Amino acid sequence: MIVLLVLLSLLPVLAAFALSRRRRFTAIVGMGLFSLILSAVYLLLHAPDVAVTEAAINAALITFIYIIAIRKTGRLVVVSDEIPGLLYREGEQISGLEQEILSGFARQLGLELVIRFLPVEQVPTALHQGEADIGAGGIISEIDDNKVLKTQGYLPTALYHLSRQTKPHLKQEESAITGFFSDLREEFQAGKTQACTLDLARFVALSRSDLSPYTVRRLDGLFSYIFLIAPARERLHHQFVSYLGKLEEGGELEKLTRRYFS
Amino acid sequence: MTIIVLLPLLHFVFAVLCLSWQRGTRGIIVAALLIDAILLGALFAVLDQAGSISITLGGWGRNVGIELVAERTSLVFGFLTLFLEGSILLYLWREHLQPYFFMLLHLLLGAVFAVLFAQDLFNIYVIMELLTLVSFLLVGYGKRPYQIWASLKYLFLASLGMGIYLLGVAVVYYHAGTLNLGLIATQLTEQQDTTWVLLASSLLVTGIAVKAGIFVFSLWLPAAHASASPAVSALLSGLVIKMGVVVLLKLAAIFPLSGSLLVLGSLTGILGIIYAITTYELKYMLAFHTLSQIGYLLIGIGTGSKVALSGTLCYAFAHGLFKGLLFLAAGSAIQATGKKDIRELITERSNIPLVTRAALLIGTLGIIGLPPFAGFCGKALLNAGTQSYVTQIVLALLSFGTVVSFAKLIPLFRFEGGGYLPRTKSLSFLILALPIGLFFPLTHLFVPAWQWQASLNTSIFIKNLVVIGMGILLARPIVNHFPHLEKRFFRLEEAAVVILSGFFLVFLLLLFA
Amino acid sequence: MLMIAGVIVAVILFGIGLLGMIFRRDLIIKLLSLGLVNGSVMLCLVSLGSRANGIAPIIRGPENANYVNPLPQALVLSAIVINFAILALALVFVMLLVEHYHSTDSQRIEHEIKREREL
Amino acid sequence: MRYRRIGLIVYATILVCCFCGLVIAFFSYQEPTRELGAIYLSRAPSETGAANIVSAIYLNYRLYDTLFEILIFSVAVLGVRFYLSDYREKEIVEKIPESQIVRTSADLFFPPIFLIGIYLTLSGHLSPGGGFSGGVVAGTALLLCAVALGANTVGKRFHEPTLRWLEWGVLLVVLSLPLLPIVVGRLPFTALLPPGTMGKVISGGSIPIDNLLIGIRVFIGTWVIIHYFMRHRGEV
Repeated sequence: MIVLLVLLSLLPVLAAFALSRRRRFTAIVGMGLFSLILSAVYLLLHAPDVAVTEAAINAALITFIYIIAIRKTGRLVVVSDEIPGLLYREGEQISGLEQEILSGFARQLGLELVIRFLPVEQVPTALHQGEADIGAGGIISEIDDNKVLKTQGYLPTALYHLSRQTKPHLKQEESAITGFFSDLREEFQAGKTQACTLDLARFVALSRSDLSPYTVRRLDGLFSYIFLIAPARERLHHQFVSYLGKLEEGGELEKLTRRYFS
Repeated sequence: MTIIVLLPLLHFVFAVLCLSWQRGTRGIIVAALLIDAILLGALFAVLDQAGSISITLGGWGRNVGIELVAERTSLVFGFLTLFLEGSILLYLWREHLQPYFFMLLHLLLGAVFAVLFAQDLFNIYVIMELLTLVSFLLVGYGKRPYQIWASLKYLFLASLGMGIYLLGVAVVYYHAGTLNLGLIATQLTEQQDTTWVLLASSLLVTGIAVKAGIFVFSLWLPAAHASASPAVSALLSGLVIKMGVVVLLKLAAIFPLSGSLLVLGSLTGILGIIYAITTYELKYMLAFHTLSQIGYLLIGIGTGSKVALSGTLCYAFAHGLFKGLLFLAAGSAIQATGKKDIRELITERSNIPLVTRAALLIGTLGIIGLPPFAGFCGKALLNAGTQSYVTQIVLALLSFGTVVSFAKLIPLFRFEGGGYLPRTKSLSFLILALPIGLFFPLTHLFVPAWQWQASLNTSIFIKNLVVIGMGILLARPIVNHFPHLEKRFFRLEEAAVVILSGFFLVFLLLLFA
Repeated sequence: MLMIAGVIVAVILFGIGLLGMIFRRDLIIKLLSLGLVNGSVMLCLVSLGSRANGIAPIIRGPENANYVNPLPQALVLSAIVINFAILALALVFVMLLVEHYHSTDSQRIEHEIKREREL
Repeated sequence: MRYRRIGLIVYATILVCCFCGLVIAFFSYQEPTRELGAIYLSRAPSETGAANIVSAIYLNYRLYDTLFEILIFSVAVLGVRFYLSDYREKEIVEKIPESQIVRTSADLFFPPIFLIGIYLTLSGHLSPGGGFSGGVVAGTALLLCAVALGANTVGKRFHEPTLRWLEWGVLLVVLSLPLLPIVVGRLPFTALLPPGTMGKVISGGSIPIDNLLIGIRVFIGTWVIIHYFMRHRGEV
């Protein structure tokens, strides 16, 4: 009787614990454990048939197929916006400075590199939710997101503030860029954008189109490009930081930079 | 009496046969159709004499075994199934489908027949779950991502609903000590304190409402019905949704639900119409109309008089026919042009086969209730069945909204040449279009003559014609000046919250009724 | 007393499952919550059939002992299998979705589908 | 946007709490008026001859429900097979563990677990168990083998097309058994076999046969599900 009450009161705690986990694996194993305790409860409630079935189906079979389904094998998932020079599509191929760095890193770890393009503001969220390992695509060291891990800057850059003459005093936050860079470029060409702050790579890519209606101002301060790493991947962060350090020391980073921005 | 066992079980046997004998799937489905027709004919003959028949499986007795009951209601829906089955068989005759599809089709039909005869709360739960799973798989048959997401959403919400229903079954069993609907009714008269009925019936109604296509509960419906393939949409909209209504009909015979069903019916009718008016995607519009037409059925059940119940049956039958026809024709039109939007379909109407447009026209005439067509008969009976003015106004409003919404289709119906349509598809339209046109004589099979005399008079003719005329006249200004509508709560999370709120709505309605 | 304790725990579990279904955006965890919702109703049914000092409904001798109610247990057996079928099939569909969208986030999938429909 | 989300959270939490409170309040307010389930306990031993009353209800009084349940299980197996069959197959499907320990432990555990499954299936009318749990347990034994030896190695031994015939054949028999009495001129679902004496190995009328058939069906179904999931391991 007391055992039963203890087990019964354990059930909601365990369920709440399991369903509030961020890692899916923990949640699934937690629910498996929950089912096991539930089947013990059934046994104590004098329902042996139900207990056997619950243990066989819910605790064993379902847990097993769920674990199999979420198993991730051998992929390094990168989310990024598409930025000319840094990371961009050329027909079927993806190339760019960041692509070279990342593919070298993936080769070192023996993983398959998978790059998915996302609007720039969704990159940190994808990392929070564990959908991707690395965030890239011209991310500035000034980014104010304390949840994700950051690497050191690998390439110095600058920020430019563009605005139409009609509204020169927009604050910087209101002019942060969102959405895909390709959409942004179209909006610029259509003259829809009022103001925005751009980094060097984006600015260079945009300057091919007509920027005459805008006033351009270079912001003060030292900025550089960095990568973002998913919060749960400390080990990956460590490996990537040391990999970047090695590239910089060996002078390969400079060589690569010269190939794309000369 | 064996018939009511054979109808579902034979379909299941056929389903298994379809999978093991893959070449003969078409032959099997034709055989199934013939056998269904024969069995339903026999059932009709039996019911004509006896009124209703019941069988307790295994001869164990009602209090321990499972009872199956066949009555007039089940017969009507049985014939509806037969029509839809035949039409869909012809529609799919030329298409290359895997035996897997036909197996699911048989399982669906078997489950439908099983619901019609079910008389046991837990049995209804099991059958509804089979129905959920099969329609879930049918919606996702094309493996397109949007279909998969729509069907996954359906599974989530329907399964949540069935969980709530099962909780209701637990409450009923705890207090009444039985699961048989007939025995529960006798228990209710014997017990003094029946407060538990409040909780039980609100749980049961909420659970079933999720499956029955009632607006605040079935927010999965538009996406699922619009993204499925045409034949599947026709089946789901014409038949599967009705099974929820059948269960509600069975529940309403025992629990005091009439007031809450009236309110829910008006709500789903009006909200469905409002969303349908603003939607220009053809299949989405039809799906929203499914939601709104369920309103008529609920109002009929809620009113509860004999004439109104006949009207409900009539309208359910009619709705199955014309909604099936509309979905099939819409699917064929979309296939011919590759466009989904009504405005784009209108510009490309010369590519749509003439027969398809004729079928759309007949379906539209049926749904707006032009006098000799199917919708009119149901509406007339419903109108005569209710005494209260509020209900009559709501019914008129629903008809008006339907006309306004379907007026968007009018430019499609111009008589000019069109593309080619296989003869089997034209035949399949004909199977549904004929009974829509000849609905009135057909209804004499299950509507007694005195009810017709009570409901058919010149005033109802005039009323309907006036509503249709006004609808067509006012359609354009209304559609153009309609405000933008919120679509957020069609998403999964919000829909779950809405279902929960719906439970409280039902609970409060039952509390104050 | 025993019965009420079981029912209370079951209803709380139902609530937790509902909250999980509403607030967790990950589809896998949503599915686990759905399983919890259905599982809690089963616990409710079984505890409604239980009684203090009862014995399992497997008859050993002719005497009339204090057996618990067997019917809810038979119902729950069916319900467990149905629950399994739902969870397995939904998982397959989630896997297919992941193949397309590389994500199990329900809101992101909804967003992508909306974008595809507008195109 | 943010306030909207917070509002939703508060609203939904309040709703869920109200729901829980309402249901609990109703359950504690009213007690049932009479003993439930006694009728099965008094009737089942003599009518069905099964010592396990749950089995008696499951496979005799409410056999109709069970048929639907088996169909639902079959639909699940079928759906898994259909939707995963053209799902991308992983190139490196599995790593066969080199260590001898895993293999020996699989060899060691497979026979007893499989036997437990068979025992549960066949003694469903006497003790806890039955076709469903027995079939799943036996399937889990195969799962153990598959983890140790690789799904494809085991898959070759349990060749799927052959199993498919067995699977659907068994389902067909299960579905048509209740219709068999019609041939003899009795109503469907009536018992043809005598109940026998309660507690004997051969007793319970048709319950052991049903259990065996369901057990085979579920065993194969479980194996198919496991096999397909292992072969097309997802990337969720």
